[in-house]
Amino acid sequence: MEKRFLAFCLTVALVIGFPFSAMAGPDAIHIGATVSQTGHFSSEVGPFKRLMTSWADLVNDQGGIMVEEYGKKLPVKFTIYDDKSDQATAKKYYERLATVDKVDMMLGPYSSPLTLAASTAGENHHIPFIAVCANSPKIYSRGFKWLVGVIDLGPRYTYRYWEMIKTEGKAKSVAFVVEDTIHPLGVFKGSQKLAEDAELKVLSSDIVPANTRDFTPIITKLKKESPDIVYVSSNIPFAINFMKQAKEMKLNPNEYHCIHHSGIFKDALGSAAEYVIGQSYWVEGMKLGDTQLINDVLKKADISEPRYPWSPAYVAAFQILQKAIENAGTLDKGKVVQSLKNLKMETVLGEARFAETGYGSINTYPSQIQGGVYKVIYPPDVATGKHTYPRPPWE
Amino acid sequence: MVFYSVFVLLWIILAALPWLGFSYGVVWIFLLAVSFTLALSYDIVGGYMGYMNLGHSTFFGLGAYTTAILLNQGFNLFTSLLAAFLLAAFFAALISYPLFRLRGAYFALATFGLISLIEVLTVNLRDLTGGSGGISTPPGNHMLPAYYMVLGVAAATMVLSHSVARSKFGLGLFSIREDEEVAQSFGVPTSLYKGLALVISSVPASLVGGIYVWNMTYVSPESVFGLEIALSPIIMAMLGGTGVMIGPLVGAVFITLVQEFLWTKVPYFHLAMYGTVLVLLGLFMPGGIVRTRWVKPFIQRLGLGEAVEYFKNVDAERMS
Amino acid sequence: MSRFLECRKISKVFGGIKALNNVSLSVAPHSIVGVIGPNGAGKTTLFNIISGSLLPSTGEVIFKGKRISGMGPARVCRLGIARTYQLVRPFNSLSAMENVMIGLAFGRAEPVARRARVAEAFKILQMVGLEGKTNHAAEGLTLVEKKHLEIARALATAPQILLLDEVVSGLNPTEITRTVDTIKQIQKRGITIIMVEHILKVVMALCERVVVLNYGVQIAEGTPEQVVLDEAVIEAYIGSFEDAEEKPHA
Amino acid sequence: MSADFIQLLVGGILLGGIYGLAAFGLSITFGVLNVLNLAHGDFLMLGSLLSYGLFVWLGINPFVAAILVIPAFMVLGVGFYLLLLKPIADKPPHQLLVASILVTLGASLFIEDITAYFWERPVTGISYTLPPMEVAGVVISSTRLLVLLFIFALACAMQLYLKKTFVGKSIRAIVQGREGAKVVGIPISRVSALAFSIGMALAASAGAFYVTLFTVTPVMGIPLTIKYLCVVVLGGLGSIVGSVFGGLILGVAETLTAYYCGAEWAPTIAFVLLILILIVRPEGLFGAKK
Repeated sequence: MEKRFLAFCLTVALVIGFPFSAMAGPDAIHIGATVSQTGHFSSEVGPFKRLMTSWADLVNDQGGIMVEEYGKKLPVKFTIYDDKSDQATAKKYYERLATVDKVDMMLGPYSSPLTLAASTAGENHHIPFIAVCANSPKIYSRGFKWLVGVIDLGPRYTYRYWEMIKTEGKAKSVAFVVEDTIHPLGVFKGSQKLAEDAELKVLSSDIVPANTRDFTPIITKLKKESPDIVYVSSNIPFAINFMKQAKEMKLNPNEYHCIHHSGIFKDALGSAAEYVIGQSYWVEGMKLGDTQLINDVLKKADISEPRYPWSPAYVAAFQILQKAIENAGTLDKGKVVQSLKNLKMETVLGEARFAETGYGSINTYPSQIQGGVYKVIYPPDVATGKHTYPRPPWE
Repeated sequence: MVFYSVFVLLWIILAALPWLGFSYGVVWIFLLAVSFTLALSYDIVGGYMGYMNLGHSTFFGLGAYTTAILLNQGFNLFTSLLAAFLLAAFFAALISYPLFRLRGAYFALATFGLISLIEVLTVNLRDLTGGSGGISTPPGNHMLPAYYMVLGVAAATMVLSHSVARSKFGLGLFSIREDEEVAQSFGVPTSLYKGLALVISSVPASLVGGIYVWNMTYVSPESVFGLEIALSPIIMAMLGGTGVMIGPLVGAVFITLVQEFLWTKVPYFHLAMYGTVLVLLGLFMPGGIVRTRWVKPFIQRLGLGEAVEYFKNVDAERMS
Repeated sequence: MSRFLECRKISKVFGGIKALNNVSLSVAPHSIVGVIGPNGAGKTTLFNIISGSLLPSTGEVIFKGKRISGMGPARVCRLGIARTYQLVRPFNSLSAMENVMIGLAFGRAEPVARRARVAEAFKILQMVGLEGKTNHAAEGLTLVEKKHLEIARALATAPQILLLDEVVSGLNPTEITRTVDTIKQIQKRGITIIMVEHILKVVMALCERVVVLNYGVQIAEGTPEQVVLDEAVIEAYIGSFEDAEEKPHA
Repeated sequence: MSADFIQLLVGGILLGGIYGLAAFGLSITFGVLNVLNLAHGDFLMLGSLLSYGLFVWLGINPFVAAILVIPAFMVLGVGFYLLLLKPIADKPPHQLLVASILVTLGASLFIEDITAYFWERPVTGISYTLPPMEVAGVVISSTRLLVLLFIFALACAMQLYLKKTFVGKSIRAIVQGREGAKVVGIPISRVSALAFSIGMALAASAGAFYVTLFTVTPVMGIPLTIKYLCVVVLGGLGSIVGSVFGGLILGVAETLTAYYCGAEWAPTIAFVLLILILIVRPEGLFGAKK
């Protein structure tokens, strides 16, 4: 009996061990990533595996990425797992990417919590790790040497909006409604300071649990305070419920700012979404230089920007990745990460460079929904529309 | 004894794993051992005593948070873990009074509510816990020591569970599961035993919670109080078979194997498949895998079956 | 002088209904006492009060000079009063052996040492004729086996008094004969037995003294022969019989 | 009382109505089958999506849709009962508890996953709002008021059904005690099927109202189910009055807590009430003592 059990154990060990023997060939640039295909982030990045493979296809159609050391272009190959929107799973798969798939570089998972867990794999196994949609300052305060992030820190997420408010000087007071999750909370912390810098009076800041659906108490309070700006720092479902009830209860500030106001927001609210300001990385027709690549990748991947407004940030990440390898001229991981740190380039979303601790420079622009269309309203050199302030009140 | 020799053997193999080049296997076994320990410690209350404690992950979360907070205060790992399990055990003792006034579905419901309550508290006590953003602990590569520690805790939990099942205390727990009133009138100190069982089951859960966060270097309310971590150990225990020590092991290995080898092939419908398995389990196999016709004889011959079978061996020895 | 077991003027009220009214009962050591009476006479209530599961509304139970009412079932059990249930309640998914071991481990004032438990449990199972079923789960046993298992579980607590609640109801004549033999065996070991019973034949065969209850009132007491001739008893039994005839769906 | 307080009270009551309706469906199934149906919230979600479809694609008013979903979900409910719950209905209590949690949790995961895949919208909300009313400085959302009126009408109809019809009485008898009901010859299985389908239909109907007020996501089921279970325990099993009052109490308590103690404490109130009621009066405010 014991022999049979031993045999069983060995079989299990072999079965577990078997897939680890595969090796990446030297004839491709091997990039590892996870995507939240299932779990609660799936609604935000579910189909993004297509985004990655589509870009790889586009690059490979032109022969791949030039690597000087080998004197030829190498094709890009992705290995992508589903992290189920779960930290432990994400960490597990990044460990796998590092030890079994032996990737050359890693693209980060979606969101700060997953990135916090996953980025340790890059650090421990010395593999360049590019965080994409993750901007919590916590990620960059740990002294990681193998980590860079594409986008700017969360607290600076809406700095261009506050710049605009300061320049215009019309609004005098603001009230914050904040969803108690990591990203909206980070954005709020920065915005609070930026609002004070813009000489606005902060009337109140309500930090509200993530699953809150009924806002009667908060709206009752806001009506009493009547701020100029109601600033909703939250994810989309939260903002939809808030705006809907604000309209039902006739809360009429001069301006609504909902940091995320993508296509779903607009569809679910209809006329209540008019004149709401939010943040966009990119809108059609923006004067940002050559943004053709965004259109190409999104079209090939069959992903629509208004539905997934953070998708352009991934395109920028791809460009950064490509440029870093081209500049390094080798797949040597130490040199690639050095070239990443020294990088300074023009991407589809403007200039990209990295701070000492690793976070990036790409940031969002304030955009207002006007007649159902997203108009970037600041700064003037890239704007596609004009800021309407105050918004016409609801009857 | 067959029982000990089999497991010592298995543990030697597992301990050798990192030195045989299975570095991903280490990550994999680490997570498996965490789930398994949770499932096994759940089973002391859920399987042996028959109180379905859907809030078992509360102890895991408490252990994780206590450890994270103390590590950030500069305490070493062992002090932090010690504090973690003492706190969890104290908490278990504290809540056992109101909780065990309830039985059956009410108990299950109240314990499920307990997780949400603790989660909200964790989110709201921002100064202590870092709020919804969670806390990062001092970074570092702790994979290997964490692996050995979890293996150790898992082994200790198995020994614990095994000796509980064979003890007077275990007999008392079984009788509570079967008929609490009769048990009480035969002198089983039911209130004491119920509280004790909850405290005992909280210790391994809080310890693996602490080791988990040390290795993960980051903890957020959702990662330790979420639905997944609450339900999957219970599902593992039930799939394998509750009330039998080998059950949670079979369940944990089965589910993690399926996740690893089946789900990487099929990108969608994982939860749907999971759900289907649960439904089939509930309808046709409430005893779990180890009680099915094909598996039971094998398990019994290894001497790993239920306590019921245990006495058969004893009898045979005595009477022959 | 206080007897071995004495119930003094026990009454029990359930929501305005008197289940027991001023019942007194005294039991000598090593005797077999029967408690009989029609349905709803309060027999099981009396058992629940003696075994400590229920508190009497008034009155008290004295065992060897000690007041035991109010102690709770666990302490009463340890003092030496064990019981079986009218509707059998063995620990279903546990084996016969484990059922008995729970009695051994928890029900005694001085628990049996761990090592001796299995042998002791086996001896007790032998006494009730279940030595062949030690490892069978209780839920798989037949009714008579379950009843015997309950007796064994009660015996495991080393009782001085054994309360048997309708232990032969639902059994066929052969099984009844076997059970009666078992009970005689138990009495021979010096254990006092109080039994609630419906089947008069069994009571006549076993009991030295019989107490008759009707609607919670003690209407007769004496030897079986005396009691069956008592007018009030005949009245009670026939009366209840007639009631049953008149109101079949009551 | 200040205008604010009245505003909050009104808001809480308008919110509580929907808790009550959804909870009552759960209460019936829990009472009749002794099964904690963890998939209840998912039926609410499906009802919401169906009503969304009727509104967006066929232009049917959500209040009409709330009636239209009832027959569809009664059929679904009977199917669910026959397929998944009937086979386990006669198990002994401990096994029933385990089996029912496995089955309904499995069903819940299954429904959520399949829905999330085929219903590609992560967030569903309809842009249906009626102009608000203002009475003495208190703004009342007309949509919510109408929802509350509809719910009261439905609750009254249900109450009549339970009190007057044979099936209704049978359902109440089973809630009181399954064994007793069996003895008097109630066809337990058929009545259970019907009760379950009524529970489902009420959930779906509550879902149709829900989507007019809040956004819906395919994975919202289990947290909602837990909240409604709190309402059920608060009100008492199988009692429609209890469920409605339990819902109103929770709605008002949440609103007041959010205003006076801060919004972050609102989610705790359901559990605090739950634990309190379980300790003080386990059978619920309107439940019968067993």
